[in-house]
Amino acid sequence: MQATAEQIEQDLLRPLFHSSGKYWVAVALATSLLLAGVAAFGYQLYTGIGVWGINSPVFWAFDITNFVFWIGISHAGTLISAILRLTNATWRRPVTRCAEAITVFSLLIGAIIPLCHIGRPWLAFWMIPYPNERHIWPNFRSPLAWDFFAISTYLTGSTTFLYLPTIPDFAAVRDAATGLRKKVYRILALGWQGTPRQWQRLEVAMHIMAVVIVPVAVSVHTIVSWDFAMTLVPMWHSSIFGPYFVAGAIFSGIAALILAMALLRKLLHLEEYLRPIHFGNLGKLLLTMSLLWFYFTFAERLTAWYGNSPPEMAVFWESIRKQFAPLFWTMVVCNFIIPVPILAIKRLRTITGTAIASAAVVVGMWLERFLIVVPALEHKFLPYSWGTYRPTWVEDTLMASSFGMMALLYLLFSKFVPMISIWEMKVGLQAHGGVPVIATADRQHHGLVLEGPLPTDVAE
Amino acid sequence: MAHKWGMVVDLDRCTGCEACVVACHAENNIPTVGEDQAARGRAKHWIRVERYWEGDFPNPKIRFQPVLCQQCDEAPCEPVCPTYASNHTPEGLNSQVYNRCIGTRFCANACPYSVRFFNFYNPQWDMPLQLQLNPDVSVRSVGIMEKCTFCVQRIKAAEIQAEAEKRELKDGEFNTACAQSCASKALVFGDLNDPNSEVARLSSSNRGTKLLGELGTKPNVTYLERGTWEDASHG
Amino acid sequence: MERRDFIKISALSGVMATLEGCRSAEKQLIRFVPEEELVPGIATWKPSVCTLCSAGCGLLVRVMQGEAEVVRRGQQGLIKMGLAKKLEGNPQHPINRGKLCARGQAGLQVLYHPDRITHPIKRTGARGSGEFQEISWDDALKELAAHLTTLQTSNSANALAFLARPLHGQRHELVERFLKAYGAPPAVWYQPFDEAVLRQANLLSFGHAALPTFDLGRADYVISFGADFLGTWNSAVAQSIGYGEMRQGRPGRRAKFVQVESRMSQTGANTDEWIPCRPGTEGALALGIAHVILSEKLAPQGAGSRAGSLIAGWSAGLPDFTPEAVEKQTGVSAAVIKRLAHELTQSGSAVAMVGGAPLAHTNGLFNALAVNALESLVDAGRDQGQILGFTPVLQPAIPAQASLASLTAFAQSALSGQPHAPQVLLLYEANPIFSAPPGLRIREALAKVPTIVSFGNFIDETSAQADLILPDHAPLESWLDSMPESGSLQAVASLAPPAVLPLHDTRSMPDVLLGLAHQLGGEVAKALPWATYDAMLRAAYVPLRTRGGSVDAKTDDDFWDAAQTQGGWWSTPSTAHSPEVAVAKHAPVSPAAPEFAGAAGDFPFYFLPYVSQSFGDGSLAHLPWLQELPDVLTSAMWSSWVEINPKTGDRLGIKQGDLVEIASPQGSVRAAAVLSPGIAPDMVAMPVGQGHENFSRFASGRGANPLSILAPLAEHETGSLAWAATRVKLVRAGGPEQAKLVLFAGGMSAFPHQEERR
Amino acid sequence: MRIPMGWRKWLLMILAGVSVWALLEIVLPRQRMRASGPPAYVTTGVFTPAHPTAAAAVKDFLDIHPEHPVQPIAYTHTVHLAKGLPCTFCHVGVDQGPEARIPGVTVCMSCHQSIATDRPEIKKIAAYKARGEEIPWVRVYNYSQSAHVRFNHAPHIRAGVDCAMCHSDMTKQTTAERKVDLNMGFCINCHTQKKVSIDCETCHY
Repeated sequence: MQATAEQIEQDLLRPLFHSSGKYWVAVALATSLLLAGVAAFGYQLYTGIGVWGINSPVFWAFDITNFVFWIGISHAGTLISAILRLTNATWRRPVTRCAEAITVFSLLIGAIIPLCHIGRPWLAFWMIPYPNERHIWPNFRSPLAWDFFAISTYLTGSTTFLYLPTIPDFAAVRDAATGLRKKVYRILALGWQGTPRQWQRLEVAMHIMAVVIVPVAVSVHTIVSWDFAMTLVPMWHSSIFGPYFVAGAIFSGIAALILAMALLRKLLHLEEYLRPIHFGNLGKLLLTMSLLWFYFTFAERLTAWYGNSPPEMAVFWESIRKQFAPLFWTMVVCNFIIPVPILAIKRLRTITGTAIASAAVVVGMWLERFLIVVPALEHKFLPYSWGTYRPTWVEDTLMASSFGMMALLYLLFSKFVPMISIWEMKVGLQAHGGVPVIATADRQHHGLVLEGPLPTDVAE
Repeated sequence: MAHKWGMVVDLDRCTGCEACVVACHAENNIPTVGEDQAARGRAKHWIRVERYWEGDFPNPKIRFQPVLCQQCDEAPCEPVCPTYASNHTPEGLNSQVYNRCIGTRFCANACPYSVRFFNFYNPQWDMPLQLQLNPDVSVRSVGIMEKCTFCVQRIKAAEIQAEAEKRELKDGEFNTACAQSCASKALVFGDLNDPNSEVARLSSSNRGTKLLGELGTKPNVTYLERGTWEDASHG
Repeated sequence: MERRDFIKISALSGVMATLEGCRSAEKQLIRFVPEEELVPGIATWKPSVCTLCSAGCGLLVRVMQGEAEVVRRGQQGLIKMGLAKKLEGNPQHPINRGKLCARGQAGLQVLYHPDRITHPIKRTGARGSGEFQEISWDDALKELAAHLTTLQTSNSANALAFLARPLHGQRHELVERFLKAYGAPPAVWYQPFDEAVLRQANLLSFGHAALPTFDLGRADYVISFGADFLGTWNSAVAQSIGYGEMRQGRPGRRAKFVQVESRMSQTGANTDEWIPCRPGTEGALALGIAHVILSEKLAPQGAGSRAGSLIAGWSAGLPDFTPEAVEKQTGVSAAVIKRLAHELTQSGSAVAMVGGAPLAHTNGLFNALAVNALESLVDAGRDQGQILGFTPVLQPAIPAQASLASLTAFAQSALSGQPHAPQVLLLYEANPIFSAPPGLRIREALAKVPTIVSFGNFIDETSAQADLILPDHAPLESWLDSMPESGSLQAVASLAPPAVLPLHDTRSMPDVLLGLAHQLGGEVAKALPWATYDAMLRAAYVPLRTRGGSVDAKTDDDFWDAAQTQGGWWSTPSTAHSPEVAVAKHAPVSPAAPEFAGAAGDFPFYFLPYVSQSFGDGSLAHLPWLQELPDVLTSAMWSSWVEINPKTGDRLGIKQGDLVEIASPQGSVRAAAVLSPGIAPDMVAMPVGQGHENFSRFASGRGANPLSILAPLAEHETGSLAWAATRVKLVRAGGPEQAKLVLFAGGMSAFPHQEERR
Repeated sequence: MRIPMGWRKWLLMILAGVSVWALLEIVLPRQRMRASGPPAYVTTGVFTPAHPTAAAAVKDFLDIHPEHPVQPIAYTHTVHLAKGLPCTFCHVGVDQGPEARIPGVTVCMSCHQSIATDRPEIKKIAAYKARGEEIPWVRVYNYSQSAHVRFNHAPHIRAGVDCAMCHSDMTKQTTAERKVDLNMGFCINCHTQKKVSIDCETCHY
């Protein structure tokens, strides 16, 4: 038993102390992508946002597509891990932290994009309500103002939610590390000693957060959907958008999570911990969401088609039959035709299988957001003022760099924090009388309640 | 009683001469963006004459339809602006407050009439063309949304003058640049709250319709449908 | 510098603060003492006259104080001066009554155009190389004077030629006097779209060698044969005002408007009924209608007999023009012809007008006379009085001489040296290299002229050939006057002093000529005794005082001042009367079929180059406002295009925006295709104006010039250019990417027009 | 426990270097390019509302402007006002419309033809006049172009707003100083007190 606890600790701390050459190459690539984006933004700031492909009437395009996309991805972690915690699916243990990390980082990116997309970014602080002698406040009727508050709330929440269960692990690293590292992690560990009281508090805090974060997550993407639904624009003005976006968000979120796990598994040699069963279970979730997504898309399109109002039909045919047909049908293939069989057939629901399905879904969901934003704007009410949109290299670069930023943050995170919660693994282990049961849902064990203090060697 | 500025567009009088378009450019410092930008769909015309074909040769029909900001009472552009740059004035205008605009472009997307224009770059005039600029109107810089203002500078000037002379504004004492230049009087501008004003009288015409009225934006611009020879009493 | 470079950061914030080091070196200019005392921020409205077309509208110029970069005493600096900010119509002016067209308003940019010639220049490189150097006015004038004196002394005064576009009022008078006194042949007044045919026709039919004036406000029925009277033809603003009245100006009364043409013009787009008719057969159609009216006795006995008597077979009731016969010729169904005849005669008051393409055929005069005959048949003798009228003539009307004839004569004499080769050519605002059919070989002709002196204030294709350029003021900087020949039933003499001080080192052409006359002395000086142009104007205008009218003044001085502040003088409507000119009896013209250049076999399409709504005959293509003004029918900006019927497009595999090549026997042009249901399948149309080789940064090298493939065909009787008489063939020459068609209506670039219906 | 670095360190440093260089490449060359912003004194042949330099942009953003610019002539408001000259004597137009004229050499010389002609400063003015040049006064009060304010003096004068309200007491100044900071708060306060419109479009259009 001690041996296995040691084993876990060693395996999971290894990435913090030893990194492969592969890892550094990955970091380098991610960094260069990010810097390319920074350069492109500098150029845009300097020359004017006209270096983008946007025009009238297509005032939003890649920018908002990516914004919605990343906010969507952010629904992987916190939401899922919260649900898994509440339903205490014990197989969650190796999964939760990767998931919560994704949330925090993609939210960060999602929050940065709008700053880059507005015409005068240096005035973005006007979104913040602060008292001033001009008696001017943000316009609280604007969905963009709602976005601002929703996203900042969610970001705070999910950061806390990520931090809390990491405290014991910071403590573990503190104890393992020396020198400067030790100092840093001592601060991060907030003096964690693993006393029953602390465990008690942690457990309660976790439980509260888990309960609170779920509605926040749901509200955030609903509000994002309202950026569209609150306008009169054909094919935007739809009451289905709230749930549609939330479903899509979770859908893309899970896909992103599976991809991230698959990569980490390879990069950090966590084959022991991230087992097929995890991918299998997440795969089942993904399958459900895929079906749900299809249902929503079908419902949305059907109502538009059946209603047959000319402005909506213009956009409708544009996306499924004319200019955007290739993208539209690619989206359907990526989000439905590919994942469903793979995930439905047990034999195919392997790690590779789910990874492939997830990759498809991530692409498909990006396309979905693009197809919501652009065709509608290209074909508003007065045909005389219709337009067309082509992205420029600046937009492409910014988009690429958003992925670069995600990769970089994630890689660095994995360098400083154990990507799998050490203590939770130990709990899982200890809960089964020494038999390392990591991947089977157990019926006897209930939540995080711990029988007695942890073995001293873990606590110190 | 407060003014409520409105306009009537008589589609039966409009000849599509586009004098209004140039008048607007001259009055409101609207930059010409040049061929490349125009090709990318960034030409700025606060007022445009849309035209729609009906039927084919030998019986084609054309409808001209001048479209400018409808100055809606229930303007979709207003609530969506996070900084109040787009808001409603007591005199019923959708004002665009340039200095408050941070350029989210949400208003332009929300506008069903596509009459809002964005400064993708800083405007520019080859010297000495800048000498034509109207000092009564701001030159908008990069990242700012702009649109038809019903020539608010003329409204303000007239109101200040009337106030100085301690009198009420008279109907037709001033005019928007487009209406001023319209030879066939297809564009009539005035105070809808003044029951005797020409615009008030015309907007209650039985030919009157609102552009995309079904959207419930409550425009202050009224369109008068084309008449036909047959229904008018002739011979 | 390319556009992108201009665009600067208003963007960068905090981050960049450190970069102050590399800021641009700003050159601080000296300031000059203002030459006029103005209150800053206060606008004053000064009267002026629009000289961009022959309509002669009255202007009000909004002048405000501003700071301009100028050259004074050979030094560059800034000065506070009155600057023209906007052009509007003069509400008192009887022609445009406070209104102004798009082109007129854009005239402001002529004043501030970045490519104006700012000082006299002398050619250094080869002809047309565009290499000039700056010289002083004194030297320039000396040189010009030298040329003229040498001609005089060598008794070859007749070797002086003056080539200009038709001028207004006293400028025309001044030039003619100068040439006459000098002993030179009369000036060559050239513009591609002249109205010689119509003037001649009106002279014969009505006794007025002038363009007609229509009181459309009273009309109940208007039938127009090809006249773009709401866009570019005749006095468009005045006619638009009337149009508005006739549509909705009279409660319960709405006139019907019928347009006969084969390509839907901006005017045609406003019709109640649009009737496509085979090009050149409009006259026949008019006579077909007349036939029905005469045979069914729908009009009072003897109506229109005067104008009718000019048509062979009128008295006999036009036996050759039965609706069925006319249907064969024109393609307009007999039923329609009959109906039109009835509608025309049943409605309260009706008017028929003709203009544009129908007159630009070899049988133009016949078409004009035919429509005139119909006009007087349906319009004359109505109890409300005639819709057609003529502006009382104040000065001898512009002789109904055709531009093309005189230009051809000039070219011939230059090329052949017979009867006498021009030695010195004075050039003013005419651009025949661009606007004359290539058959005239103007370029070669000019190459043969030893000395060319231009007064133009822009370099264009023709003035690029000049040896010496003495730039004129912009109109707003000069004394302006005009005596319009149509547009009002009052006699009108527009007049305005300069609205603003000159921006550059330019001089007004009339003053230069007067100075020259003084220098030359002798006959010339006698003929032109005035020191400055305003003195000459005063001499011409003061006599009007005795005629009463709009200016009520005791003394000549008062009259002169009042006329200036009012923007001119005009007679009161009551005093309006226009005596008919007695004309020798003209033999009845017998129906003539139009002839075309190019065999129908090889060149299957009629070619219609039409006056552009934005650029007129092309002389306004240098104004950015007009370049970016979306054409109202196609929404095209910054480009030229070819209008093709969608069926034709399908047949030849041509799609919206494709590059097409149009070839005539004279040559070929390439432009983007625009599929338009408003044009006959056997016709292609193209707007005039683009396709300049060398005409300011905004127009140079843009699009194609349809005039460059016209055959030098002339109207038979008057000899004016038959610009609608060329046939062409049409092939697809490339895809949209080569064509570069810029459309404002996004809905149209991607889709055929059907998509736009809603 | 140290992280093994070696060649990776160098790889990272090079990458960082390259990217920084790329950023500067985009920004710097245009810095050196000649620019023109209002007032259009720069003769590049193009007029744009953009700031000529990044520094200018930042200054504008932070509302940094000279409080007491140096003037070509050491004019003293104190003296002239003490002599009882009304403001409108020189600043014509202030009660008629938006702008107040900044008097030129002609106005000055209309009196100083005869008065105090021996003073050095007056001699300077006379010299300007002789050269046919205008005095290049430096503007003291102005709105940033990006404020998009259309201020109109006349209504304020008519409403009896004292000049000193916005321009401080000129009788205590030689050449004008920007004593009052004319920011939007300043305007709003007065407008709210005086119960006049604080609707945005009262000033911004």
